[in-house]
Formats: sequence, structure tokens, C-alpha cells
Amino acid sequence: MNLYDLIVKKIKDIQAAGDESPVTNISTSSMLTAEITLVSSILVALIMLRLVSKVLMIVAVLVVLFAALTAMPLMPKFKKEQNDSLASMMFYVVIALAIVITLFYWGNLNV
Amino acid sequence: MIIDVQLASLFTAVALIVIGIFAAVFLDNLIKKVIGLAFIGDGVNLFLISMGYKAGGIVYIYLPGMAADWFAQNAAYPLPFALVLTSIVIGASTMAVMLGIIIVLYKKRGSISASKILGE
Amino acid sequence: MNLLIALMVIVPILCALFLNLLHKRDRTIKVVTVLLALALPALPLLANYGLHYFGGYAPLVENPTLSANLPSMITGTALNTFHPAITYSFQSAQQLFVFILGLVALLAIFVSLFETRRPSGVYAYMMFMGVAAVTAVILTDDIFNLYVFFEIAALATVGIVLVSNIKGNYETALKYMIMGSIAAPLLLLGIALLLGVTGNVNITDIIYSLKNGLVDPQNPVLLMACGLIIFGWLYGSGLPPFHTIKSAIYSKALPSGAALIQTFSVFIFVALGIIILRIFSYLPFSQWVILGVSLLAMILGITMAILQTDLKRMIGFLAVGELGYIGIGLGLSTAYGITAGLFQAVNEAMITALLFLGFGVVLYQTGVSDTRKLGGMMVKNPLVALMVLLAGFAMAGVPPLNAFQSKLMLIQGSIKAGLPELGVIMILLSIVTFMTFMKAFHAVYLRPQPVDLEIKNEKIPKATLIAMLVLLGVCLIFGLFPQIATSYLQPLATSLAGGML
Amino acid sequence: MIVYILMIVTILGAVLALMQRDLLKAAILTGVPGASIAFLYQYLLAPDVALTQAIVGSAIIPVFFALAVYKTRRVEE
Repeated sequence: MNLYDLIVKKIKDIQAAGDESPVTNISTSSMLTAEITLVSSILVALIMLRLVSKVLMIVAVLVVLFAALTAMPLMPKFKKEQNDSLASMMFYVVIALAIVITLFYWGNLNV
Repeated sequence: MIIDVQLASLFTAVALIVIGIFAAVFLDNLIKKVIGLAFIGDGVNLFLISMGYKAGGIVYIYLPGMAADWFAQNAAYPLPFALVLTSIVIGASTMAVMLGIIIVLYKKRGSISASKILGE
Repeated sequence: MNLLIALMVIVPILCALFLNLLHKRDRTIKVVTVLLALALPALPLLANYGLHYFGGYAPLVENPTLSANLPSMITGTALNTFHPAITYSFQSAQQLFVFILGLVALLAIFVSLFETRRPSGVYAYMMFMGVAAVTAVILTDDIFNLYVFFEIAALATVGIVLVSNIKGNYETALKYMIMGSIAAPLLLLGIALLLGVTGNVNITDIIYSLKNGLVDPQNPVLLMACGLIIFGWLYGSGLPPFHTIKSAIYSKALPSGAALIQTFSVFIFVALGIIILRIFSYLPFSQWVILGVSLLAMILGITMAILQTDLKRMIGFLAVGELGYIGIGLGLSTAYGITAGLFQAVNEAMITALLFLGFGVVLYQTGVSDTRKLGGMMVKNPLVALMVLLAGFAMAGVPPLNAFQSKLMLIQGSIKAGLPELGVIMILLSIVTFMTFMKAFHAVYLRPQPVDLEIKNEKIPKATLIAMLVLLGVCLIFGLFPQIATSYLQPLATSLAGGML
Repeated sequence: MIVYILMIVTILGAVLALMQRDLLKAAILTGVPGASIAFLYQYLLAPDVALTQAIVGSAIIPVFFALAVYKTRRVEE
């Protein structure tokens, strides 16, 4: 069993619970691209932490890399989280509101 | 009283906003969600009004015989009040559109439960 | 005093009201609407730069006859320079924004009239109303006026979605309104806090108060206000966590409506972003929040776009992702970066509109938007395919098209600002954008046609082709001569970066 | 004193409206916070806003809700 089949199998496992759309060549490659894009752009973005502290940057990159590798198929989970149901959208809206307010209130006073 | 009127009404406004957000997020019935949203709007309007309030002040209507200086020092700040008038009307029209959509959706799907008709 | 500035908002509102009177007279609506819509891009070109005071209440400084009789308690203090009227400010950057908005609106209205079988006055009404609202949001210098038109723009958006008869449009519109009814009052709460601290709703006066020590800039209430206004900004422009609902809104509107709605989002994004930068530029934290949110929007928008099978949803997510580029330009807060971001905003508004219209032709012909069921459209209309391909090239940033210039500027700007990582991410995501686009293009145009795909309308309306050609032409002009656009945007960007406003 | 009572009535009315299982009652109870906010505006020195709020908040909006309940269903699922 080569690597591609492994990936297809993994995606099938995850999709089995959700929608019944067939796993095609295109959807597999899209999922793979999204996965790589997500991980790599987050890692590159983390390098910006060097402005705060270099040690923190190295630690953060390593931790995130390790976490991403262990929880590898991230994108199906992300897709499941960003669905169209009102409840989940609302949940993220309220979380975002809390984060924005907290960041502004505490971040500015203590930085 | 221990707390003054302005502070108390600001707290009332915040309480209304919190109740409204709670209702909009956690209640399943669409009509109740919309009632909660109406409370958020009311709370924000009350917040704006309390900002213009002045303890021991007078209404911002300039009557003949008032000294201009005295009026300027005692009248409430009228700018937020002018804004709230607009805001109330906007809120009411938004409510009307939402309720209209809910009625149409009930005719189509036969339910006003958010988890049933606004799911995936 | 410049009457044309006020007319830019009033004319679309009047057009909207007038068209609603002409209900059920199809021919008349067609002719009248096109004629009226021509005024939208024409007005900003004719107007002179300046300020417009509604009701004519100029600041006391500019009105010596009135201020001569007033006591020094008023004329000797900051009250002398405050703006008592709702003020609209029209400078070169606003000219370009309103022109592009008017152009896209004209073309979208033009296309909608010929693509729908029975042109409805209501649809045109909503479009005109939305254009009026967004124009006011761009022009206004009064933060409460901005809120009012922000709400009207949201209502117009919902109206555009409701008019389309796409399955599930009512559900999506209701979701959007419920979230909007949480976010918009919170934006108003932020404005209320700002008003409570400074006693003003005019942005120039608020900045004056902050800069000259009339109020303490480190007041925690102001921080709260900044947070709430940023939350409203997230809602208005569809940044995360609102990216799912915003892309759903795009996908539930007719193609012409979607082209217009995404232009609304882009310009609301720019207008509110400029206001946040103007008022809160003294908080370095706000720039980091703008950068962070934009990065998140880019990453989430573009990775989600790859996974979509629905054509319109895919472009919707791409549109959200492209917003991130603008935000990065604004968040860099150097003159060069802001110019690049604003230029990218102008380009993105046109390119995404072009993509929506282009793929809209496929929808018009087949009525199917699922990429898995489409194919072989290249044979049917090679000209449209070519234009869509060029639009995709433009979106990904291929020279000599316009987004190449703005993306190049953005990357240079990020390197100059000392953040080359942003440049790397932007290049990476541009490549992925292009891949996503090519995936859709392959599925729709290059693949052999599935057997069960039936073509409902063979003929493409000429209006759509003309609209696409015009947009492509403007894209090409901006790509070959970027100075045309950047020279308009430079003054605003310089003043924003210098914190002078 | 009356101001504080109005504030308490506002919040209690809001909570009560949301606690009803009968949606028609909830719709009518929406008028209670609306009306008490209108009185509150009067005491907060904003009589013109109080007039608008009295009409919109205590009459129009409850009627809208009641109409919506009438056109859909009366009891929560």
C-alpha cells in the first residue's frame, strides 16, 4: 500500500461519518493541498513571533509542528468546524467577541 | 440611594445586552431568538441615552427666559438622543424583516426551530 | 460646499425609490434603469474634491460672520473647529473607490436586467440602495452616519439574497441577519463608548480630541470601543468568524448580485479599516490585530475554498481570502503598504466581480453550480472561457494584470516593513489560489461534458459579454499603468501612515 | 426611586418574556421592557426619544411578534 492509498483511506475514514460524497482524485488532492497550505502558512506565520522573543518562536514552531504532525489530517476537522449550521457559527462569533474584547482590554493595559 | 441613576441605567443596559446575547445564542426557538436580538438593540439604545444624562440636569429644550450660560451648564447632552431616534427605527425595521423571513420559512419548512431549519 | 458629493448618495436612493414605482412595467424599467445607473460611475468623476456639510453648518472657523458675535468661551476653544454637521469628505482616494463601486454596480445592474427573464424593480431597488449605502460609508466622516448606512447596506444585501430564487436563500439570509443583529448593535456600542469619552461623533474631531489631550488616549473605555468597532468590522467585511456566512451569502445570490455584494464587502472593509487606522493608530496593538485577522482570513478562506465543490461557494471563500491581502496592506501601516492594500482592494473588487459574472454565465446556461456535474463548457463559449481564465490569472497575480502589481507592492511593502514572512505567506497563498481557480476552471470548461448535463439557454446575453469586457479592460489598464490608481491612493495612504489626519 | 423600579421591571420583563413557553405571551411580554424603557427615557431627560420608544417598543414591536406568532405556531417545539 503506497502513500497515496494511505491518504485516501484516511480521508475515507473521516468522511464516512459525514457526507457521502465520493472520494475522487480531485477531492483527495484538494484535501492534501489544503492540509499542506494550512500547516505551512501557520508555521511561517509563527516565525513572526521572533519580534517578541526568539526562544519563544523556536519553541512555538516546534510545538505546533509536533501537534500538527500528530493530529495530521487537520483539514477535515477544520471543514467540519466551519459548517453552515447557525449554532456553530454563533458559537464562533461569541468566542471571537470574547477574544477581541479580552485582547484589547488586557493586551493594551499590560503590554 | 447608593449608586447614582446614570450608573444604574448603564448596568441595566449591559444586563439587557447580556440577556439578549444569551437568548440569541442558546434559545432554539427562532421567535425567541429574535426577541433576544430586540433586547440587544434596546440595551444599546439605553446605553446611549444614559451617556447623555446629566444628574440634576434639565431637558435640553431651550425655553424663553433661560440664561444661555445656565442652560449650557444644566441641560442634558442631546447628541446621543438624536442618534437613538434613528437607531430605534433601524432596529424595528430589522426586526420586521427577520420576522417576515421567519414566516416565509415556516410556510416552507413547517418549523420555527433553529436547529431544524438552520442546521447544515 | 460641493453639491455633487451629496448627490453621489442621493441619486442612487432616488433611483431606487423611483424604480419601485415602475413596478410591472418591464420595458420601461430596463431603459430607465440603465440610464439612471450610468450616473453612478459618472458622478464621482464630475465632482470636485472637498467637504460637504449637510444643512450647510460649516465649522465656526469657516464662518466668520457667525463667530463674531459669540463669546470667547466658544470661539477660543476647540469648539471653534468642531464640525456641527454630518460631514462627507471626498478626496482622490474616495473618488477612485466610488468610481469603481459605481462601475461594478452599473455593470451588475446591466447584466441583471438582461439575464433575468422578467426584470424586477425590487431587485434593482435593492442594488441601488446598497450602492447608496456603501457610497455613504466610503464618504462619511461621521461615525454614527456610518453605522446607519452600514445597517442599510446589510439590509440591502439581505434583500439581494432574498430576491434570487436559489434554494436555501431564505435560511442563509436569516442566519446572516441574526448574526448581524448581534454584531451591528455591538458596533453601535463601540461608537457609543467613543461618543461617551470624546463627546463627538465626527471622526476628525475625535482624532483632534485624542491628539491634543482633550481626552486621555489610554482610557480603558477607548480600548473597549476599539475592540467593539473591530468586531463590527469583522462582521461588515466577512472576516473570520463571519467568513462562512459571508461566503454562503455570496453563493445564494444571483451572479450579478454576488458580484455587487462582494464589492460592498470590500469597500466596507476598506472604509472601516481606514477609520480604525485613523482613530486608533496610537495603539500599536490594533495594527497587530488587523494583521492577525487578515492572516487568519487568508489562510481559512483559501484553504476552505479548495475543499468546496460548489462553484459559487468556492469563489465566495476566495473573495474572503483575498480580503486578507488588503488587510495585510492596511496592517503594515507604512505609506507604501497602505497604498498597496488600497490598490489591492480596488483590484479585488473588480476581479471577483468579473469571476462571479463569468461563472454566472455557466449558471445561466445550465442552472447547475456543482463542479462535479459540470464540464465541456469551453466548446459552447470559448470567449467567456478565455475571459474567465484571464480573470483567474488576474486574481492569482499573473503579469500584466492588475493584481500582479498590487501583490508585488504588498510583498515589497512587507519586506520593507521588516516582516518578510508575510510576503512568503502571500506568495504561497497566491499559488494555492491559482490552483483552486484552475481546479474549478478544469471542472467547468476543460473536462468532457457529462452526459446528463443539459443546456437550458444556448444564447449568452450580449450585456454579460460587454460587462466582462469592460471589467477586463479596466483590469488590464490598471495592470499596465498602476500609477493611474496609486496616484489617487497615495495621499490618503501617506496621511494614514503619518498619523496626520 | 421610581427609576430603579423601572430598571428592575425592565430586566425582569425581559427575563420573563424569554421564559414563557407560550410564544404569544412572550410576544406580549416584550412590550413590558419596551414600555418601561420608554418611561426610563423620560426620567433620563430624553422626552422625545421616550415618545418614539413608547410607540415602537411597547406597541409596534410586540404587534410584529404577535403577528409572527399568529402566522407560525403558538407553542414552542
